[in-house]
Amino acid sequence: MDLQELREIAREEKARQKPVRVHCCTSTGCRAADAMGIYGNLQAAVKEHHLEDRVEVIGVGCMGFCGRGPLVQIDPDDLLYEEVVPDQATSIIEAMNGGTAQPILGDSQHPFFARQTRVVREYSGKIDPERIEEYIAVGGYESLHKAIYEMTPAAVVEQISKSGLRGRGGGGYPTGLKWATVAKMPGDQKYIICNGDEGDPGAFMDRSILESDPHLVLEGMAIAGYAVGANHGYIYVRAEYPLAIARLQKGIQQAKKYGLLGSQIFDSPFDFKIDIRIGAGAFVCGEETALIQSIEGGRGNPVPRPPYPAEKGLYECPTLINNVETLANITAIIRNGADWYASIGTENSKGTKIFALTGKIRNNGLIEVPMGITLREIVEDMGGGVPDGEVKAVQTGGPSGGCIPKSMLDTPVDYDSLRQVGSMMGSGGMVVMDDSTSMVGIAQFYMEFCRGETCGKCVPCRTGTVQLYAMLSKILKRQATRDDLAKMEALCEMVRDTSLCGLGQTAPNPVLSTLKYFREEYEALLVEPEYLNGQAALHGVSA
Amino acid sequence: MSPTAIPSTVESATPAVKEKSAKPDLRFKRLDITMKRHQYQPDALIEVLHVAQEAFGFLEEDVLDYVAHGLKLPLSKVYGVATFYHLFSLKPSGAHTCVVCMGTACYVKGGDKVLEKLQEELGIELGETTPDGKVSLMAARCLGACGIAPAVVFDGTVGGKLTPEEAVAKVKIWAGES
Amino acid sequence: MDKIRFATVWLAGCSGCHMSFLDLDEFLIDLADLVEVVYSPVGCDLKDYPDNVDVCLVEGAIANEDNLELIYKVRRKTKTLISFGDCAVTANVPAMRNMLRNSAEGVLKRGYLELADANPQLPHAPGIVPELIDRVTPIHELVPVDIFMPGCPPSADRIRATIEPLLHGQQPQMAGREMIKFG
Amino acid sequence: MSVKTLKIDNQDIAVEAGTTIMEAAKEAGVRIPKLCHLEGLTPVGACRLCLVEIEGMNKLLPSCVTEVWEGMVIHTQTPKLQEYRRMNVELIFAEGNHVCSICVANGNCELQDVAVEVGMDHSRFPYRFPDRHVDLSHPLFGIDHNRCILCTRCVRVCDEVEGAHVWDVAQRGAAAYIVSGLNQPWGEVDACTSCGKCVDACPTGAIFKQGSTTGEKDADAPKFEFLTAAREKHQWTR
Repeated sequence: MDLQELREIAREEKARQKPVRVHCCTSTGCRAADAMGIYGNLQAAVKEHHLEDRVEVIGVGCMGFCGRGPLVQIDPDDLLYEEVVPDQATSIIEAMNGGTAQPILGDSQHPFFARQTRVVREYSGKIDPERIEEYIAVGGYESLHKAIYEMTPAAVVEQISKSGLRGRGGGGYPTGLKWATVAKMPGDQKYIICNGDEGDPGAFMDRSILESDPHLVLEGMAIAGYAVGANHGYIYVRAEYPLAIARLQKGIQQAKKYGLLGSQIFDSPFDFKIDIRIGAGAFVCGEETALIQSIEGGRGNPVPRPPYPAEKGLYECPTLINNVETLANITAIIRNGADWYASIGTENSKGTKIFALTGKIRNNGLIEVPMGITLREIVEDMGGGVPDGEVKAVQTGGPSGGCIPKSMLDTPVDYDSLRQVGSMMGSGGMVVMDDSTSMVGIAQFYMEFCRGETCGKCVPCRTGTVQLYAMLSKILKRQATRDDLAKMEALCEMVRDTSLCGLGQTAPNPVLSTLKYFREEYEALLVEPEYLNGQAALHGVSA
Repeated sequence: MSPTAIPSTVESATPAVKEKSAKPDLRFKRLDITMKRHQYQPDALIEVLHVAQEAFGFLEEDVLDYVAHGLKLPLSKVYGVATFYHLFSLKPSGAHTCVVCMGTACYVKGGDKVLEKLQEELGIELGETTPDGKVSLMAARCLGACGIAPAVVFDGTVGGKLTPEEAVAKVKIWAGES
Repeated sequence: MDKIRFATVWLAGCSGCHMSFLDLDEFLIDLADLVEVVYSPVGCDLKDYPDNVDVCLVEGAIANEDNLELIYKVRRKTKTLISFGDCAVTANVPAMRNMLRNSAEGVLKRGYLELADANPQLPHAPGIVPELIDRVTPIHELVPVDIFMPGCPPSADRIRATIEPLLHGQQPQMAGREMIKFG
Repeated sequence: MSVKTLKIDNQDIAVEAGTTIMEAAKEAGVRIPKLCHLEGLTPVGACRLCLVEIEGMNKLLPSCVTEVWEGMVIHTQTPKLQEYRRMNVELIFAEGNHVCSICVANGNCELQDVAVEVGMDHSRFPYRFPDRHVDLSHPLFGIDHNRCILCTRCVRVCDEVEGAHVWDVAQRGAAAYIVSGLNQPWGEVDACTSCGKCVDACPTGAIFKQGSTTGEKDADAPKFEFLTAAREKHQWTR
């Protein structure tokens, strides 16, 4: 395979494609509402109306507007049908011959779409994720070729550094710096790990990327491999994402067949193979050292850093670990240059970020927005606000993040601003809460999560989360006193400062942030100690 | 789960393995193929357990024992790994499974109420199977199907935007089966 | 100066701490000069816990309704409340029944039915035998405690080192192996 | 051999490069509390008692696994550390069923010692009274999970020194426990050589010799430093 051949595949594919493309979402969310039935009926209808020469039906990845799914979109007319049911498929096709389509015609110019800047999700919902040719037709694997033939590994690292890209998995560590560290490490054997263990409840960006455009991630991994001198990559995906796994498997096979993965990629001396590792249900494995333990076949117990994986990671070799979304940004940066990328976003947070906008919000789904956009723009303009009642708070960062109150909706969404208000970017879950949501209840919900997901290795996280959960329950049962609240705050700080890994260090965040902004809700639940009541009432203390 | 030692573990493990040598069990064959594909490397443990779980439905002690022998791993290590991950089950599950998503989006939209109602209807707690062995009730941390919250997976099929009553109706169909 | 109003209370415990208190031997004589014992199973006949107690040693965990009523009263009427011994500080052996589910019912069944030699029957004497509460707790889970004196039992030396400073208006130093080792 | 100079609690000290903070502190005569670490075994940094403050860093670092660097200024006894350590020990006590008065290790228990060291005279966190199991199936030894603090010293000593790997950790989080074999009774695990190393390594009364009663256990934790030295340096006397 050389560049000519790659472009030939692209040309053939473009020639093969029909003028009218009916995109039917086949992602997990829409499948739950029988998207596959719609897909089948659309194909049958095209056949029935003898439109095969002009129209093709494509099963695509996520279009983003999951709350109104299943979605069907027609190019080039840019018609968007929402909440389609299988029976309506025929009418959609008939509408092309002048009929009237039954399903709701959505507004593709709605701010939900119009306000997005699509870098990672540029082709999500536009191409068939199960055919590499469609990816190649939109310029796929050209970045890999460019990196190998027009750039030195050091130049690739420099571009990534200059782009200002930061890790999209939560921490926001500068990606270029990570790459540079691994590139500089001595040793012949290095590894790339793509972290697809998206475990934050309420977040599904990575699933969507893997389901919609798997080659984007595979190509990003290969470029990373070239840049840091690794020839073996692992992609660790949650078992809860079977469709993503299937599409990755297919993608790897197809790329291997074309010589885009494997030995001597583009007839160069660069080899790169990718293996899939499937998680087995452990949130803590999103933590990089735990993930490495898991790939090595062990319990997902984090280990103290340093040494960082960049020095001593998988099988004790220098290892680059990046999140799915981070790696999905790479091809665009190589294609368009670091300066182009750095022009999007803010001073310290470059580029775009995908958020899963969910909870009590009118338009829920996936959005990709430039960093620096305010929460208000996301929630009110794009999300259309809360269906009934008022926005109370927006939770970002999942179990590691915090709740940002309504009064702070003008906070720009970037790594530093979110941290300043006591939350964090996290992987991109954004859950909107309305007046009816109890913030103490939310804090308890997240603590229940952390209590269930702690690996149990270190004391503060294993036992602290249990105690914190019990304290929150006591408050909710109206049995806690002012002393209990003070004790809980002290324990939050202790767990945050002494836990071994990120899970424990951030587990108290939802409590601390709700205490900071919604303390009155906690205080309203407190009671006077019983002995002051003057009578010994029977008590039902429980741990 | 509290530490419980089952005295019969070893005895119960051995006959199954022996039986296997007498009459080849295709499921063990699958394990062999998987282990061979990974060159019997100990780091393939989780991959092999995935296959074992799929082939046997749950991880019986004789299966764990078999895997430990194949990959040359200590028994306690295999047990430790098998019990660390939520997706591996050491108990057989019911004929039907009902997995309630307890992700944040589902929680905010009433996933907790759905779960409560299901527990009430089935008379079991989370992680348990009805006494007749028909339905296992489980929770998922997040299915990543937040757009259609609250979501429940009925035997592998995702149902979205469910009310507690709708969820119970789905389960009742199973209960009626004989 | 008025004498210090001193009390000791015996809740759910084996009375070993009180026995250790009696091991203070000749210091008890000095003590008697400095304090007025206003309530104590080993030093006073009063049946009602009086008002305005300065120092009270409380032995034992809270295991039944009488314990609960008394500890609330003690807390309201006492300046310096000392958790006296491991049962008061950790709930110790009396709390081992908490490991059973439905611990109150469970421990009675175990003790009076399963292990009975003859005439297995549950004790039932309302108003005479106090009802067990379901979770045995250390004292500080229910009321604020001023000084913790662990030990099973605390040695006479430890008891003396704890209460002697109090008699002179000072705070004891509850630190180090001699003072706070459990068990 | 390169040397690093550093300061521990205002005391200047020079140690070999590659030394951990804990080893350096030992040389300087500074005691840092610990439970999961045992000389001679791979450190895991799990108990978090040995965390120390380092000037210029906002994170607390575990001294058992952190190697010293030039010019490091370490504080091992700040009020914050003391408070966190005390809470940590309280959490451990509240987690299991630690009834010192009836324990074989009473008087010779590292958990009890650490409690005294951090000044813990009571636990502010409610005891959880878990329902845990005692396994007396082994002819010589017993394991009482009520007293286990999951330091994994037994797991490591059995794997790294004895090479039998009888023990591992099963389940996770609060449900985690030390498991023998395939969750078999200890006495039925073929791999066990009855060497008793786990008894010596156990910091509490969780693993003990059968027949010993309250206060009779006398573990020999320093033995493993000696054993590893014996193997590496061929010095068989202590």
